[in-house]
Amino acid sequence: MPHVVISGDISRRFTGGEREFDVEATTFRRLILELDRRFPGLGRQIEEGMAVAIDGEIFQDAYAAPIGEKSEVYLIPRIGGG
Amino acid sequence: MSKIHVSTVINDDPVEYLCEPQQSLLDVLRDELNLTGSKEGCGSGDCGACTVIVDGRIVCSCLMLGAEAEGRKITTVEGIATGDKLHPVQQKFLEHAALQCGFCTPGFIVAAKALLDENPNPSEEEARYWLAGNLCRCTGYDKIVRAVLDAAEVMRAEAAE
Amino acid sequence: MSGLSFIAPKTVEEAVRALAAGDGLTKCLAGGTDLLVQLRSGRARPEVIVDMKRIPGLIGISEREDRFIIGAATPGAMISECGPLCRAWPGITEAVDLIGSQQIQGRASLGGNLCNASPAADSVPAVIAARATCVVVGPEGRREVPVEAIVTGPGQTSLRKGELILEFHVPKPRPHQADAYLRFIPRTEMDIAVVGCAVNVTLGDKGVCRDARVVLGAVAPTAVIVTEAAEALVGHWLDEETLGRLDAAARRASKPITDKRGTIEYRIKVAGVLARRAAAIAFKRAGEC
Amino acid sequence: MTFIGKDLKVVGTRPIRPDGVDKVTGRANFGADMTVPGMIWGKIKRSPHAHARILRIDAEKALRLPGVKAVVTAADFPNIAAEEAFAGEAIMDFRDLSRNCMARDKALYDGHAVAAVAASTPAIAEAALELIDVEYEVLPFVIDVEKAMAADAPLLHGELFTQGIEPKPTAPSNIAKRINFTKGDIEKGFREADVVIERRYTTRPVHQGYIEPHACVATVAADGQCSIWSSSQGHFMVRQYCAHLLGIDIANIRAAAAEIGGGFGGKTLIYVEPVALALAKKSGHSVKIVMTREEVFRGTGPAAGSVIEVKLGAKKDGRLTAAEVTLKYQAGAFPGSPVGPGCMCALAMYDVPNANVTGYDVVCNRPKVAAYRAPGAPNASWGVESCLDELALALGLDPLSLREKNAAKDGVKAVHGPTWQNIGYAETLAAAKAHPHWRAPLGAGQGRGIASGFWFNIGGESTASVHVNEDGTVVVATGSPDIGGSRVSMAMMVAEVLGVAVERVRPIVADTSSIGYTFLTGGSRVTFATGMAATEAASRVVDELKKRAAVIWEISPEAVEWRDGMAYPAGQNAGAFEPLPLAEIAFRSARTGGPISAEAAINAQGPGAGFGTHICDVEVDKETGAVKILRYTAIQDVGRAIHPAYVEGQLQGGVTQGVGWALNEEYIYDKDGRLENPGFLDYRIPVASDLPMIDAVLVEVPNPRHPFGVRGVGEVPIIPPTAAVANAIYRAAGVRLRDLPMSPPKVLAAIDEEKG
Repeated sequence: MPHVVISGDISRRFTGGEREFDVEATTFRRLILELDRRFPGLGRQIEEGMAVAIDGEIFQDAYAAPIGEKSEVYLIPRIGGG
Repeated sequence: MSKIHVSTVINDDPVEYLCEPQQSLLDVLRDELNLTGSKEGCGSGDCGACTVIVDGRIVCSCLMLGAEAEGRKITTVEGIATGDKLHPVQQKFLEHAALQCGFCTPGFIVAAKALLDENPNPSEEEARYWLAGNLCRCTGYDKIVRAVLDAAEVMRAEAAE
Repeated sequence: MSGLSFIAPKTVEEAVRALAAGDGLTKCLAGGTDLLVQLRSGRARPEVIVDMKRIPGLIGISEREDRFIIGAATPGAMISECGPLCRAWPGITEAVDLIGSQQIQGRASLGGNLCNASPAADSVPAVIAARATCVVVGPEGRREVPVEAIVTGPGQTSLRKGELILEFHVPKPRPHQADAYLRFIPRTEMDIAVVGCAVNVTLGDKGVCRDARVVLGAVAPTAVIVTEAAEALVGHWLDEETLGRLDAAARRASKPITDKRGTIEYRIKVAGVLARRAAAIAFKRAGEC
Repeated sequence: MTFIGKDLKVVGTRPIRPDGVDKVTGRANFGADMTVPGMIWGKIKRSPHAHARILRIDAEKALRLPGVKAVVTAADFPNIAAEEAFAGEAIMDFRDLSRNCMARDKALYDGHAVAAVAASTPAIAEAALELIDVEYEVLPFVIDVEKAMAADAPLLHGELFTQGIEPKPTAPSNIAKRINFTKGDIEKGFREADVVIERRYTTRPVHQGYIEPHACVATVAADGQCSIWSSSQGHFMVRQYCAHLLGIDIANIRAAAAEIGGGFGGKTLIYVEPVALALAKKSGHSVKIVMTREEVFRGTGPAAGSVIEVKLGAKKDGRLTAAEVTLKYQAGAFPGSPVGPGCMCALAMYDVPNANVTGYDVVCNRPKVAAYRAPGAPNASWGVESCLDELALALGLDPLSLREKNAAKDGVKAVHGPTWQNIGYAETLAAAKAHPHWRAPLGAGQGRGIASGFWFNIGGESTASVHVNEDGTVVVATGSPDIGGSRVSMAMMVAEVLGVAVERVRPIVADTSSIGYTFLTGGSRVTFATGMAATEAASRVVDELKKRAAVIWEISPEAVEWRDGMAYPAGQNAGAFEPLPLAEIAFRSARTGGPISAEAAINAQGPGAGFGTHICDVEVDKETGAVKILRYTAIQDVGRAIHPAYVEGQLQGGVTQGVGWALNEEYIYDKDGRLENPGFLDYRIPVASDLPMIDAVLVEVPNPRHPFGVRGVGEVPIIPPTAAVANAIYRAAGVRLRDLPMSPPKVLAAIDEEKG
C-alpha cells in the first residue's frame, strides 16, 4: 500500500497533527478522495494548495498520475514561479 | 493655452506638428506622430529606452520638449534601417540574441549606432560605458556588447571596401 | 492643460525680458536634464520656460589668450570634444563627462548643472577649483562673478529675477598647473555623486606645490572650497604626510547629511579618500605639463 | 515519443528569432504602443500614506473638469468575499487581489491605488487626479518584518489569524502563516557535529525592475463584451482575474498578449487591467492606462525582504549532520510571501540527515509582494550558501569540495520529503571544478566565491496548435506570452518534429479566444510545458501527414514513415514510391481530407529540477568599499538547450539581477513609510559598465519527462549570485557581509570595523 507523507505542517488543522498515512490508491485522484474521506476538508486543501511528489517527481493538478504499490508519495506546498 | 507649431525633420522626412508646451519629444513621437518605437521606461533619463539622435547627438527624448525640436534633425529607431536593409547593429543584435524582451532594444540600437558613427573601433570598456545610459534587465548586457563589437567589425570591413 | 508657455528667444535682451516679465515662476531651459524631470514630477511648476539654446553664444567654446569661454548651454559632449580644453583642464572635462549617460551628455550643460544648484553637481567643484567666473546678464546689465558665488543652497542661487548665465570664463592654466576631479558613486555610471572632489594645483621648483584649490561636492549644502586642504598642499611635495593632512582637512570640511545616497560617516571618510586620490592625479599632471 | 539521444537538426542551433526584426526596428507593439479609436486615458490616484483609513473620497471637482469622463473607486468594484485560488507562486485570495488593485476602507502602503480617473488626454487625467479629494485617518504603520511580527505591532488586518499554529490563535496578528519542515532528529544532529555555525542574514525588498511599465487598453462594449490588450506574463491570467474581480463571464473577455517588456514574475498579477475595465465600462470609451516608473516602484512587485537564520552542524570532514533554518518573509500588504518555496529550497541542494526549517509569512505596510524569479529561493539561499562558506572556512575546507561532499544526488531524500530523481547538481559542481575559472590566479585585493542554487520549475496547462499551410509552411500558435524568445523555441521544436527548416515555421501567441487555456509564462515553464504541447501537436500533424501520404499512395498509414520532412514508404513491402515532401502533401490536402492541423492541450507534469553553480571574482576597494565584479561563470543543468543563445541569455540575465541584488538594489523608506527611491536613478540596477562578460556554461542532464529533455532554466540563475559575491568579498577583503545589499558604505564599515 502506498505510503503518503504530508510534508510540512500546514494541513495539521485537518489531520489533528497526523502526517503519515498508508492509503490504498492507484491514482492521485483516488488518494485525494480517500484522504478527504478520512479528514474532511483536506481534499480541497490538497487540490488547491498542494502538489504531489510521486517517487520524486512533482505533479500538480494531475488526478490521473499513477501511484504504485510501493510508491513514495509526498504532499508538498504548491510551487509557482516568476 | 494654445499649442505650439513645430517644423522639424524626422528620419529624413519633413514633419510638422502641434504640441503642448509641457509635452516631451517622446510624448510627441509616440502619441502625436505614432512613432512608438521609442519607449518610455522611466521618463527621467535613467533608462535610455527613448534614445533618439538630435543633430548628431544621442539624447533621451523624454528629457527634451517637443517644442525644442523646431528646425532640428531627428533620427529615431524607425529611421536606422535603410529600406528593408537592416543596419549592421540591428543585424548583429539578431544574430547574437542580444535581446530577450526587446523593450530596451530600440534605445540600444540608436545608442550603439551613434557610438559606431563616432568610434568605429570601440573597446569593450568603451562600448560598456557608452551604453551605460541604456538599461537592460534581461540580458546581463553580455550579448549586447558582443553584438555591438561585432557590428563595429562588420562596419569597418564595409568601410574598407 | 497647464498654464505653461514656452519661448525660445533669439537674443539675450529678448531672453532677459521674458525672464523678467510676469509674477510667476520662469525657468531657463538649457539641456533640460533636470528641468524636465522636475516638470514631470510636479516639483517645478513654472509659468514660462525660456529656452536658452537659440541665443548666440550660449552654445559653443571659444578661446582667448588667457581664457576659455564656454557658452552656458553648451552640451557636455561638445565640451568633451574640445581638445584644447581637455588638454588644459582634464579635471573639468572629466567632471562634465561624469554627468549622467552619453544621452545626458548630449544635452546637459555647465549652466544647467550650476543653476540646478544641487550640492552634488559634478562640474561645479572642478570649475570652482579652476577659479572660473561666469557672466551673468539681467535687466540691470552684465556682471562677472566667481562661480562659487552663484549657488547659495540646495536649489537656491544668487541670480536675481530676470538674470541668466551667459557664459563661463575659465582661465588658462599656468605652467605646471593641472587639475583632477573624482567622484564616488555606488555603480560605475548613472548615479548622483555621493562625494565629489576637485583638486587644482600649481607646482613650483622640484614639484613643490605653490598654489592649490580643493573643492568638495555633496558634503555640504553647496560645493565647498576647502582652504585648509589647499594649505595642507601648498609648500609641500605630495608625500604621505601631506596626503594625511589633506585627507584630514577634507574630512573636517565635510558637513554632509545622511540620505538615500550615503551616510554622514561614509561621506566624510570618502571625502578624504577622494581628496588624496584627486591630488595624486593633479600633481602627476602638473608635473608633466 | 522522445527525441532524447537522437541526432537533431534544429534543436541546439541558434536561428534568428522570428519576432526579432520588429524588435530591432521599433515595430513591435508593447503594452503602451496600442491605440484604438475613441480611446481615452486613465490615471490612478495613490495613497501617500503607508497605512491609513479612507474616510471619504470626493471626486466632484475632478468630474467637473472638462474632458474628464469617469472616476472609479472601490465602490465601483464588487466587494469580493475571501476566496483562495492558486496564482503565481502562492495561494492568492481574490478579495486581497481586488483590494490591492483598488483600496477598500484602508490604504495599506504608500502607493496603494485609491481612485482612478479617465479623461480625454493624459494631461487632463493627471490634473483631475489632483482634484480628487481623499480624506484619510493616518494609522501607525510597520514595514520591518520582525517589527511586524512583534506582539505590539500595528495590525494591518483585524481578521488575520496565524495559520499553522495549534491551537488556533485567539488574537489577530501580522503573521499570516507559520510553516515547518522537519527531517530526522535535529538535536541529535547537532550533538554529532564537530563544528556548528549559527548566523543571521538579512535582505531588503527588491523590485523585478522590468524596463516596461505596466500598460493596457481595455474596451467594454454596450453588450458587455470586453477586450483587453495588456503587457502581462499571462493573458489567460488577465482574463481570469479580471472576470473574477469584476464579475464578468470569462467568455465575455477577450485578452490579447502585447509584446511584454520584461516581467521576471512581476507581471504574473494584474494591477491596471481591472481599473481600465471599470473606467471603460463607466465612461463608454476604450481606456488606456500606462504606469509611470514611479508607480511601478510604489505600486507593484516587489520581492520579499527577509530575515534568514541559519545554523549548520558538520563533522570535521565536512559531512553535514544537521541544519536549522528560520525564514521570516515580508508578504507586503496581504498574505502570500513565497516563504513556502523558500523553506523547501533552503536545504534542497544538500543531503542533510537532520533538519528543521521554519517559515513565517508576515504582512507589513509595503506593496504586496509579487513573484520574482524563483520566488523565495534567493533569500533562503543567500543565508544557507553564505553560511556554508563560513562553515567551509571554519573547517578549513575548500567550499567546492564541501558542496561536493554534501550534494544532493539521485536517491537522496530532500528535507521537504521527496527522493531526488534525474538531477544534475553534482554535474554542475564537477563542471565548476573543471572550469579554468576555478583555478585562475587572482591578484591582490581580489577574491573568488562560489555558491549554488536550486529551483523546482513547474509544468502546468498549455495549449498549442500547429497548422500546415497550403504551400507547406507551418504556423504554431500557443497561449504563452513570449517574454524572452520562446516563440523561436516553439518553432524549432515543431520544425524538428516535422523535419522542416525552422524558417518554414511561424510561431505566434494567440489571444484567449483563439487558443485553449494556457497558464502564465512563469516558473520557467514555457519551453518545458508549452514546448511539450507544441511538440505533441506537431507529432499529431506528422501522423496526419502520414495518413494523407497513405491516401495518395493507396497504402496503409502504418506503411508510411516520416523522415526529414518527407513521407517514405516504410520498407520494400510498402511499395515503391518517390518520397512525398510536406509541401506536396499540403498542396493536395483538400483532396486527401481537408486542412491539416492539430492541437494539443496538456497539463505538463515532471518539469525537472534545476540546479546551478556560480563562480565569481571580485575586487574590493578597501578605502571606499566599492566592489567590482571581475569575472563571472554561471554553470547550470539545463536539461536540453533548445536555442542555446537564449538559454545562455537567461543565465547571464539572472546573474546580473542577482549581482544587483547583491550590491546595490534595495527599497529605501523614509520615517513615514514612504518609498524614497521610486526611480532608476536611486534604485540602482546594474548598468553595462558594472559587469564583465558572463560565461554561461550549459550542462545537459536531460529531463526524461520532456520529449527533448528540457528543464526550466530562467529562475535558477538569480539564486547563487548574492552568496557568490559575499563569499568572494570575504576572500578579497576579509570581511563577511550578512546584510543585503552589500553597498559600498556597508562594505567599508565592515572593513573599518575589522581594522579595529
